[in-house]
Amino acid sequence: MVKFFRHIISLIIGYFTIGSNLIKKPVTVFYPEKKKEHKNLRGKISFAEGECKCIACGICKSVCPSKGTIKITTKEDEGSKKVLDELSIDLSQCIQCGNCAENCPTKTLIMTNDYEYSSTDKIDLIIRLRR
Amino acid sequence: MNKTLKNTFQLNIGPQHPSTHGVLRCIEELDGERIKSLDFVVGYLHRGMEKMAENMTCLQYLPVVDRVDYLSGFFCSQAYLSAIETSLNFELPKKAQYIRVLTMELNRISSHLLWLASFLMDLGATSPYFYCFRERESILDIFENITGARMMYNYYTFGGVKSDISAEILDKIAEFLDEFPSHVKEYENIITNNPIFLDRTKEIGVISLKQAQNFGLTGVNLRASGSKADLRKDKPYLIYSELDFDVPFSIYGDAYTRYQMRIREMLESRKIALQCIEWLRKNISDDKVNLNINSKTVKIDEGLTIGSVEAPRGEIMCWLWGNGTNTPERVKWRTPSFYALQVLPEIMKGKMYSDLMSAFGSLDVIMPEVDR
Amino acid sequence: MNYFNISYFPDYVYIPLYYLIGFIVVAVLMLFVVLFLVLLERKLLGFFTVRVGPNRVGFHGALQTVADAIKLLFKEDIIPLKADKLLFTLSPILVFAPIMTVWAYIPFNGFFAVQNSVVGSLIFLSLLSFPILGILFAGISSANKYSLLGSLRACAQTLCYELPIFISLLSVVILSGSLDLNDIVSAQSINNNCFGWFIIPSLLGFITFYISSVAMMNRVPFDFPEAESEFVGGYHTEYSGMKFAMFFLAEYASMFILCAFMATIFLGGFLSPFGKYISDFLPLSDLIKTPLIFIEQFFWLILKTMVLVVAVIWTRATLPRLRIDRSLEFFWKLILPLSILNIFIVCLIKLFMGAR
Amino acid sequence: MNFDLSSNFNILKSETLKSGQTRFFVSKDDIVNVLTFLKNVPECDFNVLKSVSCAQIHDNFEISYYLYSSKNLDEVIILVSVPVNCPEILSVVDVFKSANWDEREIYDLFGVKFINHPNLKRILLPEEWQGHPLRKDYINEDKRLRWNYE
Repeated sequence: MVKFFRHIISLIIGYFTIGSNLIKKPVTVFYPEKKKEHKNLRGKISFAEGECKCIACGICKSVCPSKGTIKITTKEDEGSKKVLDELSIDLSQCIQCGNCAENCPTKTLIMTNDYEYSSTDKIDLIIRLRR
Repeated sequence: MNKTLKNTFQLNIGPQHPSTHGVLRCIEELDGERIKSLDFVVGYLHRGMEKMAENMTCLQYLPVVDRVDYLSGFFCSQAYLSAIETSLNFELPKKAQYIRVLTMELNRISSHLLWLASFLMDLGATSPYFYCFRERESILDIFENITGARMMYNYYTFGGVKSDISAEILDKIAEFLDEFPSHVKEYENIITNNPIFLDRTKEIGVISLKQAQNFGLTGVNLRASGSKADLRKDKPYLIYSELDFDVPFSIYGDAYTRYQMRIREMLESRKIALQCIEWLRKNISDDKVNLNINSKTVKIDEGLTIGSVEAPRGEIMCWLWGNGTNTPERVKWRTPSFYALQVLPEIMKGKMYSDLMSAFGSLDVIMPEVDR
Repeated sequence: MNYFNISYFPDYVYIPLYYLIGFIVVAVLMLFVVLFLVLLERKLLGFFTVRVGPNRVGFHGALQTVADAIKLLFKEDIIPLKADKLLFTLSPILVFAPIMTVWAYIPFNGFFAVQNSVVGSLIFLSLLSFPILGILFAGISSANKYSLLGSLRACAQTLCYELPIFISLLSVVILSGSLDLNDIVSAQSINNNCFGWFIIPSLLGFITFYISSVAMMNRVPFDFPEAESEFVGGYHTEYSGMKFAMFFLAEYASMFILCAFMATIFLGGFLSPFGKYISDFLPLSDLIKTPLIFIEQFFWLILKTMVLVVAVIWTRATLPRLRIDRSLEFFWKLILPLSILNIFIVCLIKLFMGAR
Repeated sequence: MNFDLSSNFNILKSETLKSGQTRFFVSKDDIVNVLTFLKNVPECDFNVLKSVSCAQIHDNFEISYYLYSSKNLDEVIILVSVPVNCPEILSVVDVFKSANWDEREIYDLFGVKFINHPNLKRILLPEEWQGHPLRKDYINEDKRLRWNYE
């Protein structure tokens, strides 16, 4: 019989702990109106402002785990020096791991806090950096 | 006539089913409510982790490693990196080791919380699901401030960790850990001696010690059946030898004890994390967090090294065959859920059909680890 | 000039018409109540689990269930290939119709009940055991292993909760002396305050009735027919569109009606706990006072049912699901003996009190 | 390591790895008796087979069995090498039940046939998959793959 009453008491405690949550403030964040502010989020890749400092070394291409996301095309400059023509990153393939942004010698690739970059067309997801 | 008429009833808990954690197909012979035989079909989530490692360099493979077991990303990268670090015999700086242990123990709490949420949802109690996720959300916010990502961290590198933990993040972690026991008490009030929960989990899915060892179980599933095997105590890696914590174990081996073990293990991890925070607060000044090796030119020399770590679900082992270049010859992942799933057909013969849900839930099996 | 008693039609036209109008009024009222009930449950479950519940459609989610109903109306109504067409379409009707008709028997206030019959409570409970037939047909006809197992479990469970319900109703009938719901309610208004209610003498009967009615509504501790973790959707896995809406509304309607019935037989249906009504004190003439009292009586009945509905939702938030054989054991070994014990207690009380 | 394996079986080579386990190189056909010996002999008592793994090193498969004894916290790895052209080896399922799925996975990804294994079928890949992916000479000619149609 004692076990029977212990069960009843534990049921009542269970009811009241659930009931006590009625008074607590709900924790839901109403997403589109109020957004959580992110200070240190590895979000969308973008290029540093100002003059393009990229030297087309290809380190970011060799370090990226998902192959084929970063494509670099170079062209001949007047002193037959290899110079960057165009650097394109396919954001639909990028897994936001941050390898390229860390190992870029001239810090042209940076990780912003933006994570809502969906688009209806795959072409918009390819960002380009021209010389 | 009755030879053709099989009086069993073949039920197919298909890949799309609410209570298989991930994608798993289970073909069952049911005789009324009793399970006659059970057969698992796995491989729906096979991403070819081991083939990927063979044509990626060590640095490229680092972000992929978090995805072997996406609920405990830190543990998989620690297993992979300890394999590389022992083969190149790096000596990690003290602060990097403390940060690694702190993040791993927080990850253990968040993975156990998610297990508790889905285990109770399988049994029908819907409301503790949201309390567990409220706690898990605060842990993931802490991870986002430290590493920049919520689940795919890519925070460990070859000589330590990528960035330091600032003082106010340490305060935030300490504040979370202080109010954590009151939350655990809240779950205990609702569940632990709730008669219906006791009915559903006592003496269900009992695994004897001999069976557990014969099937290669590790982690909480083994410790609930009576053995004290914990990698953090038997083969202490990183700085576990300096921390004092005890390993909960018991002898009954049924679903209820596994539930109790995981609750106590969460509280143990909280004790470890508090000690790490206290040490980190003492020497906040020294900022040597990694050996800043040029991680692009890390070469693994010949031969086999094994890195193993005590993950929330058991022991994750990473076998690494090097061949002198910076791409490994072969990487093999030994993951605990692969063996936990083998036990189920053995222990569920002749049991009720709804016991399968609670036994399967209590073993904490998730499919990315099984299929790799 | 008695203008009224010229009857343009013969008698057999007026009698069915009277019942038909009453039934339509109650049915439309019930649809609104069920819509509100679904919203109440989702909001309450939300607040129990520290979140907010639906709050996008309408003011704080007020139109959420209306939106759901409209969505279900326009959804395609799929009938599986191997399903038995006749049974498949028949079962939602079989589940929904008895619950709609049962509304007629509850006395809303002193004056108005759509259907006053001498054996009101007996008809009420026997009509409420009709939907099990619909659930069984739904399970068998929809050619899906999950729903077959789900409906078989529902039938196994029926046997064990029908008996305690009728026995606890018997204890109330012993106290009140008649099967008619109006007499039961008036029997409870003897020393016209809340101590005259039947919950005091047969408290055990109230508990067993509450538990077995939770099982009759297929609510959480015993919700085997659609246990989503074992059988994906139970008996209504294959249903979609309007048929699923019928099952869905039937479940919530049966919840509300059973709580209303519990309120009438145990908590003194439309009697106010303080015996007197506010409209007694208003200095109004008698002609206006009686309708005001009737409205207030209706308010008291709804309040009591709402309290019981919140209690049922609260059990859904806390308790996990029982295993099927443990729940059968629980009913046969615990609830049935308790209700029989309750009969003895009630008889002893009736013997000693004797004053009634 | 308080036991001497070399007295009963001819050990071709034994070395210790950087991560602390000792590895014994044993010939292919007496793998089952080595494992039963290690399991039943009281003083070594390796009662847990933690993992069976396989790697293709210079055209033969090295299959290693990671044994762990829960009593005296001891680890040992038994290594067996199998030629690529005729990959046949005895299955150890009746000694350790945990090897069941491991061996099925090695059969699935490498093509090593385990004799008298209860149900040797593919475990991770679909039944009708051609070839064994983890072999070095594996080429996937599936037309839908990106690099096949470029």
